[in-house]
Amino acid sequence: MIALSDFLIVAAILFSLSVAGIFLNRKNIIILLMCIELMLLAVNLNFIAFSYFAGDAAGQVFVFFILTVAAAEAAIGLAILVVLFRNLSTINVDVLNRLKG
Amino acid sequence: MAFEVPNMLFALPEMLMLAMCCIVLLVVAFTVNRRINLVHALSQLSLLVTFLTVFWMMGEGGLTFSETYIKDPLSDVLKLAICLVNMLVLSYSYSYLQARNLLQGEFYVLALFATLGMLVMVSAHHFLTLYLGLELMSLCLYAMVAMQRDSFAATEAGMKYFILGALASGMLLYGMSIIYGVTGELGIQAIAVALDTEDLNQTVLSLGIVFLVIGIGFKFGAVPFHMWLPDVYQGAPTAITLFVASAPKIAAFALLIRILTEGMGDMLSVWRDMLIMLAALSIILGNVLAIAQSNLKRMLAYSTISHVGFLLLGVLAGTQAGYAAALFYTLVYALMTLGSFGMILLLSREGFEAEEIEDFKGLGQRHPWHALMMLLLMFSMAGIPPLAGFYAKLGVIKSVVDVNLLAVAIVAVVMSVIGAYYYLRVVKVMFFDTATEKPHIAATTSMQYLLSGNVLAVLLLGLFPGSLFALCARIFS
Amino acid sequence: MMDFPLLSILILLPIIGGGLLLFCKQNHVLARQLALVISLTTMLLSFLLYIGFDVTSHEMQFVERLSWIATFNIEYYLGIDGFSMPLIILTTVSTVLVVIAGWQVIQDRAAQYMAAFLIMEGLMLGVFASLDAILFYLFFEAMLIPLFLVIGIWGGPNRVYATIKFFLYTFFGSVFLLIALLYLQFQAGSFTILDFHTVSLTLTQQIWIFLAFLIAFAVKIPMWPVHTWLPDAHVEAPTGGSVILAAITLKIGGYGLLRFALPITPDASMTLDWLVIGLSLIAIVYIGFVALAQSDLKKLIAYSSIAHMGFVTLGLFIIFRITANEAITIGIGNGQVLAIEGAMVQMISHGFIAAAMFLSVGVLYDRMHTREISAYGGVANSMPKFTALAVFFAMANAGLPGTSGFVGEFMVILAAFQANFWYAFLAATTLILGAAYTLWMVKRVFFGEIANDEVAKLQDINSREMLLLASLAVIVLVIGVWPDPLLNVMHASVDNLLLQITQSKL
Amino acid sequence: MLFIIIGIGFGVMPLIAGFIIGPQRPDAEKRSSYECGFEPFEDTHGKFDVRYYLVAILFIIFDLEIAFLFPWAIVLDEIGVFGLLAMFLFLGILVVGFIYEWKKGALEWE
Amino acid sequence: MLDLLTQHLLPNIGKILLIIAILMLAVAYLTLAERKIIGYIQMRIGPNRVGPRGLLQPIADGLKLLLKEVIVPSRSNLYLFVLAPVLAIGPALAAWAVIPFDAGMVLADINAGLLYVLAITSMGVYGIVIAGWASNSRYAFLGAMRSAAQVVSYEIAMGFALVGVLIAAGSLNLSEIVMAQQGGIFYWYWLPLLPLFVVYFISGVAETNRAPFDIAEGESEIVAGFHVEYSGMAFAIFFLAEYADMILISILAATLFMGGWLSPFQGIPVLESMFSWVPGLVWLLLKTSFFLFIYLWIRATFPRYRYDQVMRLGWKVFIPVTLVWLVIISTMQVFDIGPWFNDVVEVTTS
Repeated sequence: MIALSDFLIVAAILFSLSVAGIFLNRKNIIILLMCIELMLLAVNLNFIAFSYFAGDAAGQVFVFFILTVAAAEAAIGLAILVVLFRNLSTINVDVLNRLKG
Repeated sequence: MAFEVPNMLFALPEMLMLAMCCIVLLVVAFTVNRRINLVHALSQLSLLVTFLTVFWMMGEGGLTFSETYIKDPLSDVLKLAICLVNMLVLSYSYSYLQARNLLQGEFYVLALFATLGMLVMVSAHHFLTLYLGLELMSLCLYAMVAMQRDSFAATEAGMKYFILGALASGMLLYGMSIIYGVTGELGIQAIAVALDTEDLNQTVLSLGIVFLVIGIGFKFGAVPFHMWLPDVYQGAPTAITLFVASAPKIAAFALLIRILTEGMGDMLSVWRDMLIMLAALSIILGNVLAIAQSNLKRMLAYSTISHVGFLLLGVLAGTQAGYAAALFYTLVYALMTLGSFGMILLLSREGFEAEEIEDFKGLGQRHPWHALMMLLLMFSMAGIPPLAGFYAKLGVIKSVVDVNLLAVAIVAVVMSVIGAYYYLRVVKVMFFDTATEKPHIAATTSMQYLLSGNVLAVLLLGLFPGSLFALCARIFS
Repeated sequence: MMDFPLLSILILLPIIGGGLLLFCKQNHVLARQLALVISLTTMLLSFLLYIGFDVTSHEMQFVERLSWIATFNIEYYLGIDGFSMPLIILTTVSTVLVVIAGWQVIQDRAAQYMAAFLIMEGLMLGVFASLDAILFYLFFEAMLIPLFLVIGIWGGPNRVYATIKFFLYTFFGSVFLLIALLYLQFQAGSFTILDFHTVSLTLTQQIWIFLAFLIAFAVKIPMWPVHTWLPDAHVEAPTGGSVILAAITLKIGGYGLLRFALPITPDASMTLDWLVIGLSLIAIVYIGFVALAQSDLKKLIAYSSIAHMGFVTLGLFIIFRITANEAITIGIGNGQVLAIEGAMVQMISHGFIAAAMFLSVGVLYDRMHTREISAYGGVANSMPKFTALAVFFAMANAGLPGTSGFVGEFMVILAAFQANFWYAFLAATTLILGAAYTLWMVKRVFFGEIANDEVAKLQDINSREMLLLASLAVIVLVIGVWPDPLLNVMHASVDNLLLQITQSKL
Repeated sequence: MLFIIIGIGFGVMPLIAGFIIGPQRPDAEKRSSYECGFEPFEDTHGKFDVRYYLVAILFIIFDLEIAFLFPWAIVLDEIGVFGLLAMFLFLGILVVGFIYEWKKGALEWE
Repeated sequence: MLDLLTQHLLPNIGKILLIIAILMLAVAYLTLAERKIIGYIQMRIGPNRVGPRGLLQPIADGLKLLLKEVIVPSRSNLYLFVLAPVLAIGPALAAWAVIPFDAGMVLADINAGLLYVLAITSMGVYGIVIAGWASNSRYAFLGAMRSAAQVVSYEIAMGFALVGVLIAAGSLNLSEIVMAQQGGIFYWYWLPLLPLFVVYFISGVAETNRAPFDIAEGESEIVAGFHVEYSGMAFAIFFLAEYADMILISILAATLFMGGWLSPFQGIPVLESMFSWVPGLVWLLLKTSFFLFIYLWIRATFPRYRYDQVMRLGWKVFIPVTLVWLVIISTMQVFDIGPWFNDVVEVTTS
């Protein structure tokens, strides 16, 4: 069947993708938010895989909480995005450059 | 599955805080904004009550809630500090926020919830509680930074803070998941036991620690994970910068201690090298970049980065004395930050942000007393005796010297000389340049008294640091 | 020894008094009077100290010892010996002079000016009296703050550059001191300086520690090539600032070498004495020439200070060479004692002479608002009394026999002869160079034709200035002809120090 | 799980069938999106009322609360009074938030 | 591998196709029933031309739609435009996997059945939103936003209602939930959970965007909602999905609150034995039909809600009601109040 390492590799790939996405993405803030979600999902996958293979429920409970927090996080992120959009009328990442030094 | 009722008493301060949070939330919901004084008073009251509760309950401690929660001297002291600092923050912020029409109930609600998050974080003894506390705090902070909705800078800062903060959480979580995978445990104590007794895969464990350190580095704003910090400090309204800059650092310290030293204490050799790198880079880059700043808030942000580097020095020493020194540094840092941002708040008035260094021009003539206060703060930050900042630096440098990391110590002290330059620049502007205008000070008298008290505390701690040092040392013995 | 905490009072009185002065805000008269009272009281107390001082003992006296930061074993540990005693007197006397000197000149924020000097006085006394390394460091650094402000606020047009340079130089030096102290504590187990003296260290350790000390104190003294902050600071500082800077802060460097470098790292000092001696000789000769080229009065005195301080370091480090050449002995007493005492006397005497010189320049500057030598000429005609005193000080600065300047230099040169003829020869060139730049300056400023109308209109010194300069002249003269009271105080300590140094720690 | 695949397949097939069997005679008028008689003049993916967004956020929050209630509900018998009170506390906090958003007008339309 | 295919995969595929086929048929005739019933309620006879009494009408409708052109608007996003109907129908069908038709008569007897249903059905909202978005039409977009908001709003109330069922049953397995309701009509959960039951069903109506909550496709306001741009088979799929959802909601209501396949006369001496020959499936279908009828009945009776009223009902009435009732029944459950919660029923199915 599917081994623990397979899960971990998938999670690691997802995680790397999301991190790469955050750092490389220069176009759209929404994509940034999505990357963050993806990152958390990778973590969740890790937790579930470990918890399943170790037969310990704690990891799954953790996932529950991560999901909740991720939702709250998304809510706040989108709220900030909306506010930013009102100020800027765009969600390009490049425009986030007024603060520099 | 029998559930034993946990010892609730250990979490009494948090529960009170939570209750007060809810009450304040309801008050905010049911009153119009004109009753903001009531909200302010209630918020202060909740902090005070929490403070007193923690104080009253000091002493006995232990684990509770299935070992996810701890009450120990460290948590007590940090909680006291957090409550105190936040009380001061709220007092300082009042007029500033009022003048900018930001004095809304939501500010207080967010501040209280963030405080709650910090309290939880400080007492957390399990990855889950740690994470929840951290996020409760962080989410509130993101929202607070972006609260000034019509300000471009504030919203941009909020966005950056959010993205990098979330990234940090992700890193931290990934690290936690790996640690969980290797040890099979999530509780800090259980992990420590597992590391101690079991033969675990060191490579994977190290990988996990890398991610944990990156996550913590992000939250602290240590180089190279500092990108958000200057922008947030500069972009957010000063009162909120003050909030973000002070108490959360205390909580972050708890995060660091709980994860790295209490949980991963056995892996000191692994994380020490990473911390050395972070600390050295932070100290160097923070100090060097601060020189180039003309915005005081931004300068203080870079100075914060360097302070973070110093703070890490104490932790990476890996000794009890080192942790104690780092704790001392954290507390003193919070006090100094409070003071310096408090000064910016004090001098700001409606339609005018005193956040450029130039804005302090000639303060020595306009308001000698306030200039003197600022002077003491700047010298304290630079680490000149007899101010508290000196002992903070002394402690951490001593602890690295004691473990024979002389090179690190030398980098640190040399950089602190460079650091002295930009602090001196502020002093220079205040005293050596002549004022162009002579604006009045809009802040309330009570705030001025509080601020003076704050600065005098920095001075007093500089003269008699013994007891606080002793306290810090006792916590880690 | 005494239950009465005289040293603490000596330190705290000016600091607290200075703090109180800050509240005098606009009341300049009250501030001045209060400052004078405080500084005079402090001076009298320091005399009391002198009277109570037991010259026969090398032990620390007037010891006060309290636990301060128990966690790190840092103590509030005060005490003085023969090295600190004269410097304390120097400090208290100089402060009185500074207060009087600033009586009328400083109109802008006078209270704060006085407060800064009083606080500084307390801190300097602390430096000389502390026997705990951290306490020492604390005073050592804290002193920078008031001095920084004094130069920065009341200084000349280029003050910002000068103060920041001054601050960063000294701060840079002192952080190495801190590292060294921490390392020593790690080795010795306490922060007490006396424990540092006895801790055993390998040569490598000693060399590193020594270098750290050297950086810290060389900046302070200052030695070539880290001296460049001093002329800038002197030029920009107000008269009082220059006086304190020249009279006392420079001495802290020498005191530091005596208190730390020599006894703690004797072997490293011996190994590296060529370095210090070399630098000292460069300072004496090269800086002497540089002084010749100065057109600014204060700069000239500043460079001459550097040259004179070269004697101090020379005297301190030449002792190792003397041991090597025991065969040649000339004149009074043991050559090593001569060298160290010479250095001490040089410090004290330079303290008074440099103070007097700066005060003299201050007198001129207050009237003419320029320090350019070329702007003066024939001052003797309009200010005869002042000229008499100033010329006397200039002679003392050049090392005229009968003045204190002669005693110190002569003792060091004598000792140098015991080490090596060429050291002595090079050191002796200072007598010629010093005479050259001082007298040339005197000639250009005081004698000759009256240069311009402004010089002609000069008022001679008033009684206050007279009092200042005359009292200094008396001191210079007394030390010059009768240095025994000064030497007696330090004999015991010098002997003890030599005992320590000559015993290898290896 | 197979069901999901087949369910989706069942969605795809008639669609393909529709494409194949149905006539394909596109013309500009037919292919333009529906408007009340005039040409569409801008991309409609622009702004929309922030309240929709608000609903989405509230939904996420409440949906997750429900997710927490699920396991609790199942083991309620085993965790007893303590579990009950814990969840009441949880719901209490939820209600506080709910009251807040109600009072703040997040639930008002028009 | 082959074994797996023949032993496991093929029979299951067969069952699935059977369920879908029946379902499609049901949908087809539900449309006819709808038109007929509403027709009768409105004193007219409804479709009666195609076949005897219009019985072939649905077939004709289907064929017509099949033969129509699927118009893809020129400015739409083709992939999303095509994806949307698939996403709409997929979940609507997939949820059926866990519905127990009779004791042991269930395709996948998984433990988290209810969770599965909830998860799958909430995916339906993607179809709606994507359809609205992909069409790139003002009306479609607005309709999609509206119905999405409405669907998710009511999903919460529905979720709370389901939590009530869970508290009562102590299981997520739909079969076990049914078994827990043994004991006759008064032991079914509609009684103790009456408010939740009502909320559930009304939410179900709102979830499926049916009248009177069909503002999303209110012809007078926004033409036809999110699928205004769809035609031919693409429209047919949305149509199918909507009706499949209706049936799903009804059958779930029957399962969760009305004792599923259990006979209503259990525990009543005479009637129990009298009706014991009736298979459980029939009971279930009867109950389902009853709910479907109510669906139609409501549509014929009530005027359409205004949008703000819809949202208000969902958030300000249903959620508080369900919350309060949750507190009540969880207390009852813990302290064993009432006849419903005394014991955890032993379930025989494995």
